[in-house]
Amino acid sequence: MIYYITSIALILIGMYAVLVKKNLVKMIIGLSLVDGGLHLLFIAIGYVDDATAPIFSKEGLSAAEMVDPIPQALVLTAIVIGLAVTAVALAIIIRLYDHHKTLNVNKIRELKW
Amino acid sequence: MNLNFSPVHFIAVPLFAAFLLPLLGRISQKLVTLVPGIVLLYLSAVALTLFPQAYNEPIVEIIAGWRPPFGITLVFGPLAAFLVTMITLIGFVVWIYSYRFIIRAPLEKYYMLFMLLIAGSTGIILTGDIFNLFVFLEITAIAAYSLTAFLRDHNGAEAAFKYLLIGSFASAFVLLAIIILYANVGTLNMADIAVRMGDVPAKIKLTIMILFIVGLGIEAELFPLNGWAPDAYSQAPSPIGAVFAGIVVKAAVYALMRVLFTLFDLPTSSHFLVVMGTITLLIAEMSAMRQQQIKRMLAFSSIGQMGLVLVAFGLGTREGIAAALFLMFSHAIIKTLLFFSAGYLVFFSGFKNISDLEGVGREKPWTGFFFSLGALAIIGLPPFSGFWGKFYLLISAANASHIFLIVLILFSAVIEAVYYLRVVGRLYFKKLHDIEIRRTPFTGLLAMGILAIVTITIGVYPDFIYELVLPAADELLDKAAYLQYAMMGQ
Amino acid sequence: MNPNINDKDSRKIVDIIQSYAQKHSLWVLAYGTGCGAIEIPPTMTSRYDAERFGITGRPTPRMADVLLITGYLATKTLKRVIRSYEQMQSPKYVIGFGSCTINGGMYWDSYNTIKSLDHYLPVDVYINGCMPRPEAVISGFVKLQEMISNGTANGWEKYRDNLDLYRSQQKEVIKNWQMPDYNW
Amino acid sequence: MEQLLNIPAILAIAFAGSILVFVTHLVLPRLRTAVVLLLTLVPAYLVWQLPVDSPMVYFSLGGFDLSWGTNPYSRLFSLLIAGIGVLSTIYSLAFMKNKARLGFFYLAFLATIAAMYGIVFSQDLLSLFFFWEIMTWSSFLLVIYYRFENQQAGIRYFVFSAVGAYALLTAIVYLYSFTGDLSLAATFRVIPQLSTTQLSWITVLFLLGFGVKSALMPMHVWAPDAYRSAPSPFTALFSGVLSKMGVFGMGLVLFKFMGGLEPGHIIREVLAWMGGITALLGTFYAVFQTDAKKLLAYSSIAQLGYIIVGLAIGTPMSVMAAIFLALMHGIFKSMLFMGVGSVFHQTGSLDLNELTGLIRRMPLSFVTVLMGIITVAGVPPLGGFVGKWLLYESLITSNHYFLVIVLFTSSTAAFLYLYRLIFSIFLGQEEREFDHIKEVSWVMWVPMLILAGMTLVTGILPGIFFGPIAEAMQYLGFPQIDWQMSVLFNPWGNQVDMLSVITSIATVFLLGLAFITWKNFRTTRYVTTKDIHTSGEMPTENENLTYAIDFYRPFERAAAPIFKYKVTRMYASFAENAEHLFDLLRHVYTGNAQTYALYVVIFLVILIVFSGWIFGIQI
Amino acid sequence: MSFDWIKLLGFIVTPLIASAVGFTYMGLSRKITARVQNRIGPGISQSFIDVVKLYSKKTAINHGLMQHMGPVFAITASITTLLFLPVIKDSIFFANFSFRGDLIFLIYIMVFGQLGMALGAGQTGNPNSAIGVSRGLSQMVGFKVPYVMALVAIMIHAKSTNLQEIIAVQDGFRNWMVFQMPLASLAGLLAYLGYMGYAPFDVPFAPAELASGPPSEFGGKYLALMMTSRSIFTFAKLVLFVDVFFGGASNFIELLIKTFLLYLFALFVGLVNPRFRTEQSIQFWWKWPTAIGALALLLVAWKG
Repeated sequence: MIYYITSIALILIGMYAVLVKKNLVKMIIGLSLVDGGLHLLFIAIGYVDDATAPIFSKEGLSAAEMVDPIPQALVLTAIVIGLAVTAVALAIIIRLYDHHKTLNVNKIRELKW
Repeated sequence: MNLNFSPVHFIAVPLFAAFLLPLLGRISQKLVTLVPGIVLLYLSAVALTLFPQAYNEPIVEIIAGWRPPFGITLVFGPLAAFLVTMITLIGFVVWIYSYRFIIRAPLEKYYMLFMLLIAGSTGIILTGDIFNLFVFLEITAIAAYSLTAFLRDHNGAEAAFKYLLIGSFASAFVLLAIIILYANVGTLNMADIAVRMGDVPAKIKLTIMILFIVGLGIEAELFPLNGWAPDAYSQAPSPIGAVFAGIVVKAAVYALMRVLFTLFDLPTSSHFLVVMGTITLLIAEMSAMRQQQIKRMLAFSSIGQMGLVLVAFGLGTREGIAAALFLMFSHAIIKTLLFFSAGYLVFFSGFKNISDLEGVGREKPWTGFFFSLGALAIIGLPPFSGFWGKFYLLISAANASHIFLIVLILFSAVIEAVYYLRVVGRLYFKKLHDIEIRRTPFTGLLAMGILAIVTITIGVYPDFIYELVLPAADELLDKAAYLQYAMMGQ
Repeated sequence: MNPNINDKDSRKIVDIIQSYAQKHSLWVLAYGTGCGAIEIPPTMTSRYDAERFGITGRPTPRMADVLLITGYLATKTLKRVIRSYEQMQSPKYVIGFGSCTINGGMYWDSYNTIKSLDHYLPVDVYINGCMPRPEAVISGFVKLQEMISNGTANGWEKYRDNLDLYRSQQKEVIKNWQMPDYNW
Repeated sequence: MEQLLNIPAILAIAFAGSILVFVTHLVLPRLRTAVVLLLTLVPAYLVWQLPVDSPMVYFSLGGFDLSWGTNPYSRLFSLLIAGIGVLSTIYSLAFMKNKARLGFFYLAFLATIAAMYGIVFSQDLLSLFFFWEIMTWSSFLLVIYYRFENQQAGIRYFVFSAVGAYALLTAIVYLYSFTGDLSLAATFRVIPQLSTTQLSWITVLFLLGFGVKSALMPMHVWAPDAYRSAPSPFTALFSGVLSKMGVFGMGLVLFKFMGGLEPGHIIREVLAWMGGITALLGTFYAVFQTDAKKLLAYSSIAQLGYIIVGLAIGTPMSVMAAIFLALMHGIFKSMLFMGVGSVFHQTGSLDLNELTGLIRRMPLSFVTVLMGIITVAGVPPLGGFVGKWLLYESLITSNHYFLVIVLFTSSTAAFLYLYRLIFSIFLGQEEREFDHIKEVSWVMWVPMLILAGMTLVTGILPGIFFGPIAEAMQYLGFPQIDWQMSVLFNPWGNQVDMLSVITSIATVFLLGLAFITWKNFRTTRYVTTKDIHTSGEMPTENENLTYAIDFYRPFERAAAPIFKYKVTRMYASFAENAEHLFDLLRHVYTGNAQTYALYVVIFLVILIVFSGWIFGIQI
Repeated sequence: MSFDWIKLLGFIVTPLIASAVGFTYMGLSRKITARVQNRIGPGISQSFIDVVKLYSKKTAINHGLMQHMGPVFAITASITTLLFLPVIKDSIFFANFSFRGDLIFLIYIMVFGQLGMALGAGQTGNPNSAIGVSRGLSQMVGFKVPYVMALVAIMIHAKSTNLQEIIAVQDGFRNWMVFQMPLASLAGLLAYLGYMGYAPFDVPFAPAELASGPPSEFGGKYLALMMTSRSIFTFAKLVLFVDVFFGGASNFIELLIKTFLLYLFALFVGLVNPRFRTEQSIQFWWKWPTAIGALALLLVAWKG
């Protein structure tokens, strides 16, 4: 249960950061937190108490004794994607800072209406 | 000659090309510009070859040897065939346009991202696996973020940041939805999920659905989730604006509809999409009315058109979905045409504002002509394809007894007419500003010409497309059949 | 040249009727040139009632038969008078009114009035006096009527036949001649 | 061969023709005139050759069953299109000579004609709408032909047309949701089964759609500027024929669709009154115009008001009057626009305050305009009288007393602007600056005089129109109507014999003319208009004494209270307010990334919180 | 249709009689005006003399074709109007075309001449003529409203647009329209004042300010023809109003009495009134006569 609570808390903290913090980098950190929370949640879903890794490490290991392997595989993918997004985001932030000399999201509002 | 085409090529070939392009860039810039064309031509050929087959008997391709529900499948039914063909063809035309238009430095990056975009979009449409869908969505999105910022100006970066922020939310919600879904049904194959959906508690089902609506709705430009769209459309290079309107959004709408129809049966039971689509339409058209920049106006218009598509889907009838698909097709063609010509106009004058385009139409008659033609077409005048899309939509709305809806749609069409004609008027009526008119490559006109011919042809003889969209609509509606073949009979 | 249409020897019934009508219907172009114009209203209104004789005022020369020159004529006015006269339809008559039209009267040595109207327009009847009373005016009209029935009121023919003479005399006093020529 | 040369062939030739002309202009400009002439004459000839009931052509397009065919009603209008189309095309050959972008002009010109053929031949609602829209944008292209000054007019025209067309479209799809079939025949079959409310809605929508094209008040706002802006040959077609398409549709709607709408139904009455007010106000506005074409445009609006009144009343006689007036209006308004267009062609001006005294310079144009204004005024013996007479008599005999007064006032006031038109252009003082003006070439005056001749012929022998109209009305569902070649009847049994009228008029006129010419023939002096009575003063060469500016000032003062309210201003304020509203709404897009993210979250929360309400049922 | 010689004679004689009566009335009006102004005045035949004099003019001025044709238009309209009017009830001689004497046709044919005159006046290029025409046409819009209201009310009441039938309805003194339909008749007679063009509605022809307005450039034969036309037209108008409101006339004497009384009415109203400005007269007609006419129409409509 703690996993769920933690992950959801992470997600909410991340969202808070995105919605409230004015600093672009902090917002991106928030996004990463959301991602992290999600990944944790995903893992937690596949987690089975007292089960082993989903590898046929010993003979006669039944599927029920292993944690669900699929979330783990998927989370791996998701982490990669999250990373890529973060990288792109940071690149864009650098570009933005070059032009605006600020990281305040409220001041970067040339495109509107 | 049995080339043994397979739907996998739609994803694999562009993906491969995307990785190859930076390497090729070391060898020759010429090669970099040519290869995507060849790839897209090849994909178009594949699509056209597989087309009849898909309409006869949907092709289900298994990746990595696992049969569904465990393995990842590619489902190439009529709907997918229709959309993929559309995407590849539009992609090809975009390439023709880009061929001489995008000549700035990081060519290989541009084409790499473009290829990724194609791969992601076709992937979204083809995949039968929900997590795969998420992955392709992300591929598309990342490519799109980067392309938005492709022009090295600060506005591009700003738009890209907005897109990225909202897009990340989208992916987070989609991922969350997938997580909850997986926790409840324990499978990722969409057909399998659909089968097992009955066991899931209603509350959870609803939550999942809402998460999907929000997540995919962001990409599908549903109001109020579409704040990124006008910025991204207007700041990306013109061909990419066309790609967004013609390809990316279409794929996202497909994903939304696939989820909603196959997993949840929403549109047949609720007017949610109709209402949201109408709101999207109206707000977008009203905003477009007051825009100063031509591409931003086109972006809002595009949002409005997507609202129309959502309305049509939301009707949930066979005609409605057929109308939606027709609209998607015609919008893809026309909006691409408009973005192309607008891109040229902006390029000529060097300014994005409508007021700076005064008189350009007379200096550049062909581009002006194509823009005007596109404007007339998107307003929905016969004999252009836009008319038929709207007409089908209205007919199906009337059959569903949504008379008020018809009035709203037509009201928005009037607004559309006003702001498009304003631009057309400025193109021709005002005196040319004291600006230097640049020379432009011919290929762009070729691309526009192709699109113009297509829209007129379909406008005069809509049966071409209408006969194709009907089976596609059937596929989306006939869940049982989809489950049957997507599960390969299991 | 032309035979006198109003010849009293002519026995044609049409001519008799025409002459009768012309005699009894005299439409006056009331053109008040000088002080004499003040005598026209009493002549026309209740007290003297010239309409008894078929004499009425008409506002335009196109309709009028009689040009009434009521007093002295400045050269500037003369030009307008000539123009009005030429716009009238034949047969047309000119009545000179008061001594100014006869010999210049009290303006005899003025630098810009004409001395004798007859040099410039063919006057059929002069009414003398300064001013002539309405009775005199009516008497002048009756005289004109008599002349019409006699066929002697042929000033318009004189003007037509001797146009060159009249024109040269007119041009002597009117320096800026800007008028279309009266061609017959 | 007979099968081949039917409606599809006509439409194909007509549409292909427009493109062909465009191509010819690009490739071989020399051949353009020949091609234009050929491609107008051939379809017109084929239309002429069409039998009244040619076999229907059925085909399927876009999943709908469509059909084309002719009937007496459509044949009547197709002949009008063909006639005026050919004449205005011939006229345009000289008028548009040496103008720029002729390919574009003829593309749109011929496409408009072709689309109008399409409209009258359509036997289903979809092709009707399809051609309707083609007609709209091709005519729009011509409205904006002279580019600079006409943007406003063009956009206004287009927007109003779009509103009208969309009303039409709404009606069509609404109807389709009952019938499931777009063909007119099926529609007629289903109509009686609809409830009165539904029927009323459909009727109103249709009338709105058709009313815009026929410039019914208060949807007339586009008309003056659009008519003013288009090149004159097209204005002739525009006002003469294109506006009749609205009338055509109204006739179809009022009598074929809405057979259930008995005479005296509220919709009919309201429509009739709208027509009446259109006639009245259109005329009053026309009186104060200083631009010849704008004056004629308002006149057009007013005349269409008469036609609409006739249609709306719906007694056999009034419908006959309406259709007769529609045909007459096609003839005389084309002719007037051509005449005024000739003046514009020669002098480059349409300003009534500026033009003057052209009668000697352009006698044939003068004759055209003279015949035109006599016809518009409805003075016997020309054709306009027949239509007016039929209309008044039908109104009186069908108890529409006040409508008669309104129309009569309008037609009396029509004298004002008609006189103004002919006086300011042709009469009045002759000006030195117009001394060099010559009459237009024969290519232009021949069509004008043909039309002028038509007005005389229809005045004397209105029966040549009554025959086809009677057939058309039978198609519209009226009983067989008796008619005679030159005698007009009313239901109370009174008659007007046009032959005795023309005998009397011609005799007296010729005798009078002979007398006045013979009398004093040798001694009549021919003078210029400078030789006038101005209290002895001589107008100099540069002095223009023509009374033209504020010609009807006294009337304007008298009628001032009527003009206090302007519908244009109402639309303008509506548009302004709408734009402000739109401006307000687009501030939703604040440009702040965080706000957008907030929207997403709020939207999500709303959906979750109100999920039961939003999605209706549990899934 | 058998050709009737007596009818042909009627065609020729009717206009002659009409112009004779018209000129006599004009002469009488001058005499009466003079008497009212405490003058002796000209003889009754003065109008004849005037017109003969005008015909006997030796020269003429012509500004162009329309001035040439304007008077011809006018006389054409006058004579045609007359020919379609039933001058005397049931008379074959004066019937002419009046068996088809349609009221609406008459209203329109009467305009023909005014239009022709206006065109002729316009051709001359005299600004006074144009001003006169402008005023005249404006006034026409004014008085036509009550005029048509009255006529329509009567047409509906009589259930006919044929003048002969309208006369037939008014058989007997008490059945005259003036008594059957007092309101409509009142409106009609007020409009009639405008139609006749006497004061207070004579601003289009105001001699002092406009130089007699439209005909100011007409002289000689043109003015003569115009005056002839005017005499016929005056008579025709009187006959029309007598036919519509006063039950027509069954013999010539009755016709003369009725028309002359009607003429006197217009004349006396004119003699004791000053002149309205154009907009004043338009607004006058659009107020009271129109209201009365509308009331009449409502009554007729209510009666069914």
